[in-house]
Amino acid sequence: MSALDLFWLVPALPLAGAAINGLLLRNSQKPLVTAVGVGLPGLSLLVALAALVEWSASVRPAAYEQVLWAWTAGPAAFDVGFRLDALSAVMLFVVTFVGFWIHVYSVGYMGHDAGYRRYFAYLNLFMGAMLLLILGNNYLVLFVGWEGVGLCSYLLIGYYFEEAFPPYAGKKAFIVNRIGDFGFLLGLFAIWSTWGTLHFGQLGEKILADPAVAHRPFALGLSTAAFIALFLFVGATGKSAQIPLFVWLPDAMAGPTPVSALIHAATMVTAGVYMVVRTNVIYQLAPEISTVVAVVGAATAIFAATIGIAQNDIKKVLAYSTVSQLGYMFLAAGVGAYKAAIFHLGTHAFFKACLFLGSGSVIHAMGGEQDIRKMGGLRKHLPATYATFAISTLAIAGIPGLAGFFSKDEILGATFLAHVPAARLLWGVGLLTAALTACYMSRLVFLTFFGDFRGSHEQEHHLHESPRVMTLPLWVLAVGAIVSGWIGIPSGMWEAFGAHDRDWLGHFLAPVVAVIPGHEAGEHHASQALELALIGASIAAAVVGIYLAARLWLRRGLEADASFAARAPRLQKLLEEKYRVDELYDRIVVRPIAKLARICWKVIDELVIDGGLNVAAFLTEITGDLGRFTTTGNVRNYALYFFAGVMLLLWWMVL
Amino acid sequence: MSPQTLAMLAKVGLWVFFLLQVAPVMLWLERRAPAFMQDRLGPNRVGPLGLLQGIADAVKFIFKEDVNPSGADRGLYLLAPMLALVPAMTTFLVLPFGPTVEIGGHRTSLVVIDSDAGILLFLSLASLGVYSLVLAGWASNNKWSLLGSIRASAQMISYELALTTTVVCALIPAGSMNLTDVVDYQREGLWQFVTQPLGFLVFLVAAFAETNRLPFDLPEAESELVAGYHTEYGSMRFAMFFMGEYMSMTTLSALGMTLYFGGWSLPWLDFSQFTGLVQALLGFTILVLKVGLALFFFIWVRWTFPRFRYDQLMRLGWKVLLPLAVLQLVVTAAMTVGGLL
Amino acid sequence: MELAAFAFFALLALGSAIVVVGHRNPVYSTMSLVVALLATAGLFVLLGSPFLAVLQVLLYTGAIVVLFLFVIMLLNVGRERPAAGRGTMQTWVAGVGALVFFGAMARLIWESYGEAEAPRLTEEFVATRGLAELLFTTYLLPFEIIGLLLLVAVVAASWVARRPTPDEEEEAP
Amino acid sequence: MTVPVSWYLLLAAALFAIGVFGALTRRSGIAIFLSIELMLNAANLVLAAYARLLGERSGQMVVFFALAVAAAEAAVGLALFIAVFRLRKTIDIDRINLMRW
Repeated sequence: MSALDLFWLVPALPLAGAAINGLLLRNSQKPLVTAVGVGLPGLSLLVALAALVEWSASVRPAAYEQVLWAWTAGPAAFDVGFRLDALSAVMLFVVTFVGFWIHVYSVGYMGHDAGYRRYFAYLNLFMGAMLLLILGNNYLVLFVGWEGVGLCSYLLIGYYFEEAFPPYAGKKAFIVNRIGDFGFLLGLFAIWSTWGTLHFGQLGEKILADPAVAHRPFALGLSTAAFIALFLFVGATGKSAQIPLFVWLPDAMAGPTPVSALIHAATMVTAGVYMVVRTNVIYQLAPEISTVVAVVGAATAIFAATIGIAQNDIKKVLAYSTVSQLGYMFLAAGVGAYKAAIFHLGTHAFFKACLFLGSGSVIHAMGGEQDIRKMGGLRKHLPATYATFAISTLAIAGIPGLAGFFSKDEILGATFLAHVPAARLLWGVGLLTAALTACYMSRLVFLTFFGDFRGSHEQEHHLHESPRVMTLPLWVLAVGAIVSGWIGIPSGMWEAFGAHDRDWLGHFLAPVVAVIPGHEAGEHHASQALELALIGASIAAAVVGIYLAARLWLRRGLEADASFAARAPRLQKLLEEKYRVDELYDRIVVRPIAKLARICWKVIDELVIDGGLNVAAFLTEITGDLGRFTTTGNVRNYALYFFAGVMLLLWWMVL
Repeated sequence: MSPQTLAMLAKVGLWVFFLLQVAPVMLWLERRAPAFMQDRLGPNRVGPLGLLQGIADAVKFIFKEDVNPSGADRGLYLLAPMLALVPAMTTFLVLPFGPTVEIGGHRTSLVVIDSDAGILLFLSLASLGVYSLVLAGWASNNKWSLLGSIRASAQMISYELALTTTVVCALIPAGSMNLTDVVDYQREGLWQFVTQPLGFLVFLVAAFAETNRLPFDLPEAESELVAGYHTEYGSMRFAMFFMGEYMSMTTLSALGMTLYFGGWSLPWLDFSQFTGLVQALLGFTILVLKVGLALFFFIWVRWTFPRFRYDQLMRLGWKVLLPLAVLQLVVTAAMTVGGLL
Repeated sequence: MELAAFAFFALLALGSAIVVVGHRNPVYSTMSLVVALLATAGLFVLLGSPFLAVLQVLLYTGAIVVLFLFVIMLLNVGRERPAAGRGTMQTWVAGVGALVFFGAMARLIWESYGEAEAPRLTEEFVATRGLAELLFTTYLLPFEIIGLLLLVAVVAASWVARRPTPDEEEEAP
Repeated sequence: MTVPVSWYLLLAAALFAIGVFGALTRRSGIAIFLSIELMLNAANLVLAAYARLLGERSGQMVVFFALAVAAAEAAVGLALFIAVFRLRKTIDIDRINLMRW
């Protein structure tokens, strides 16, 4: 009974956990709830690791498929099954490992929360859905997972349903995701109608067998591949919060912090990137759409970064940072560096989760306070949190040696060398965003942990370091933030230092990226000097960002923000109000729909339908009234009607 | 004046003369016969054996004062007695009193209207008699006469049925509705009262009822309704009612004689040996004699049977006479078809 | 001669008809109905069916109208009050309606028949025998049905007009 | 001069019109009934006229049956009047509104 046979347990265990917690247990059985809530995902992690080991030992690099049952029969036959190949292996490791530690952290964080059982049920359900998403062997199972995580994000964002804002934020997230899913579905329909299958393996073979099919015009003036790529990307933007549909992620911070960490940093938001990389075959056949992906990614990155600087809520800053980093990943995917996108996804999962959990323990310590202007000098009170937070900040900023540096540098390098039009421009934007990232992250660290405490006296008194159950996952993730960088050091960097190319992750993921004859993206090898220059540029960006932040916020604390606001009030206000994107959407989309609904209600429903009904009723009443008039009961009248009838008959007969 | 009209006028004249004589004779007979039955003398002061009593009464009627009751409906009050005469003066048109004869070189049948729907004419005209009673009772604006007229109309309608059915029985063997054929039939064969005794009996009773003669004279039952429908009528108008009643009695008995007693014929007498005119007169006198017997019978019955109660009258009319008449109809029809008659 | 007879009977019929409709006293209108019926009987004779004429007199005037008189006397129907307010409107409408009807029918008849002469009366046409044969051959079934109809009418009439038995007395409003 | 049949028809139409007028205007039930009998009579006249015109005896047959029906109708009608009278003590149809709940 090899681990691979038990592979279906990986998604099943968390789902079972959700069922047990949600349906069977009661709030009072807290220890049991914790055992189930954390235990089952942990077990799922072990099974996953065992399966990974056995898979890599035996079957690799071929994909291992385990079909559970035939879901639908007939021409559109789909079966439910799981697929383990390089790409899903990486995702599997990231999701289960980070997910498990966040569960451990949640035990501490949500310890004395009333809805503890409900929280763990939702979290397990989310884990199950996410695993379905990444392990599915065809797009339908992926889509089930896709919707599952959407639902869980709605449930978890709206976890504090007593308060006013969380449910609203939940709804907003769900609706925006649904809009994205709409595009995703159209893409799936297009795939199915063209190739008749949604199974990853078969689809890949069919496309490669006859690439010309993909270029046939499909709709909206786009070729089939372009159409599918575009609409799948629309789904990705919805799920991974890119430019048009990113508005829900900042509001999603209304959920508990571990949720933000798990869903809105590590796993769910990366689903879009995973899906794009999974269908890289189609994206390679639609270069113009890849360019669109890249451009959108870059734009989102710079856009979110600028907003991040002006935010004062600790979680909002991290949220915009996530949006920005996701922009990076899509930039990588857009220029064809799929390995770089997945590599950054992995590293980002570690340090962003660590940052979120760190902010969680800060908030926990500050008794729920999230505004960094009321914090300061927490270094002394929360040493472990400060340490892990600092490490992750350095990682995300891109300090060499840490995870962030390697993955971000690879993306910038790939963008610089890509055949994509305006590659240099995208590289520039990416570099500037890197600097900005370093800048706002260090601003966050300096304002929170350095300087003197700006909170209320009672809060200061309350300050205490989080319990071990919370600090342990922080340390694990911090170590992960460091180590995860080393496994995927880009080959370009090895060459730059003349060393033997030991890019382990690159070779590991190579088989996933389909090589289409005639489309070999192929890293054309830049000269060693160029490589070194690129590395130098990204290091410079990081150092400048940190130095700038230090000069502004370390030395002058909050006064820096004030002076900045004085000098450019309008810009400050604009950034603070997040470019008023929400208001824009409200005016463009929500209000017209509301108006349309009102029209439908007032005009069509009331005037036309009710009106018509009333008119009919009125007519019957009138004729009834008329009819009543004739029944006088007077026999002579009746005789008259008789005679009138005769006359009519006569008239009709005669004429 | 074409011979036909002349002949017709002669016939009508003959009948009218006879009918007008009936009333005075009956007046007298009506008083004398019962007297003898009851072993008393009766009127004998006026003329020998009281024969002129008729004329005396007639004169009395003429000079009596015409009383018009107040509130009476003048129009109908005056119309009623006239209507009484209508059936009497018209029903004799269809009664034959002789074979078709040759008078003055012209062959005429000795009946005023020789149509093959003759009997029906008789019956329909007879049925008009009801109106005089009804209107009289209604117009004289008093309860008694109203009750009298309601009874009269009910009685007349009910017994008319029985009468008509028996008349139909009498016609079936002759196979025609023309009375001359009936008489010819009887001249060859037996008289009908022999072949249809039941029919004759029902006809007799119905005839009494039609003319409101005693057993059925509820309409003017003296003991209950003072004088019934003609309570308010005085002199001349009362005389008209009186004459009307007697005439309808005569015509009905003439019909009876024609249907059941061979009409103008006598079994042993062969008419062909006489000349036309003599045949006519002879036939008429035979008919008159027969009618006289019948009238005597009327008077005779009058003073022997008590008056019927109204419900007995109705029961007799509907539950006894009508079924018997229908029975007779069935029997006669069967015998005729069977070839016995 | 026939024209004179027709004119006499026609005028008689019309006059009495108007009296039937016009007169307030029910007995007068009934008697004028009798006159109208007799006039029609006369017309039947002119139209070559003496049997119908006699039947009409015997049946209609002899029995039916007497029944009318009987009921009028039984119910002691008084003089009729002139029509109430709304009635007059109905009177006008009925009047105009009748006139329009007569006009239309007259036009219709005049257009279709005009001066068409009736065929000469034949002895055979007038005889009752022909009618009798027709009655008992082609019209035998209707003859039986009419018998049934009369039975039903008699039963119905007697049931409807019966004096309610004591237990029914209080049920009537 | 024999009389054209259409005259009979015209007469019948006139009688019928008078009958209709009577039926619609008179207030007493009996009067209406009389008018209806008049209308019936007019109808019989038309039938007889057509019988004569077409030389068809069946017209007369229909009149024969019409008479019977008229008799039946009169009987039932009068019975109804008696019943109504017993119920409402009046024959004036304006006051009899049994046909109205």
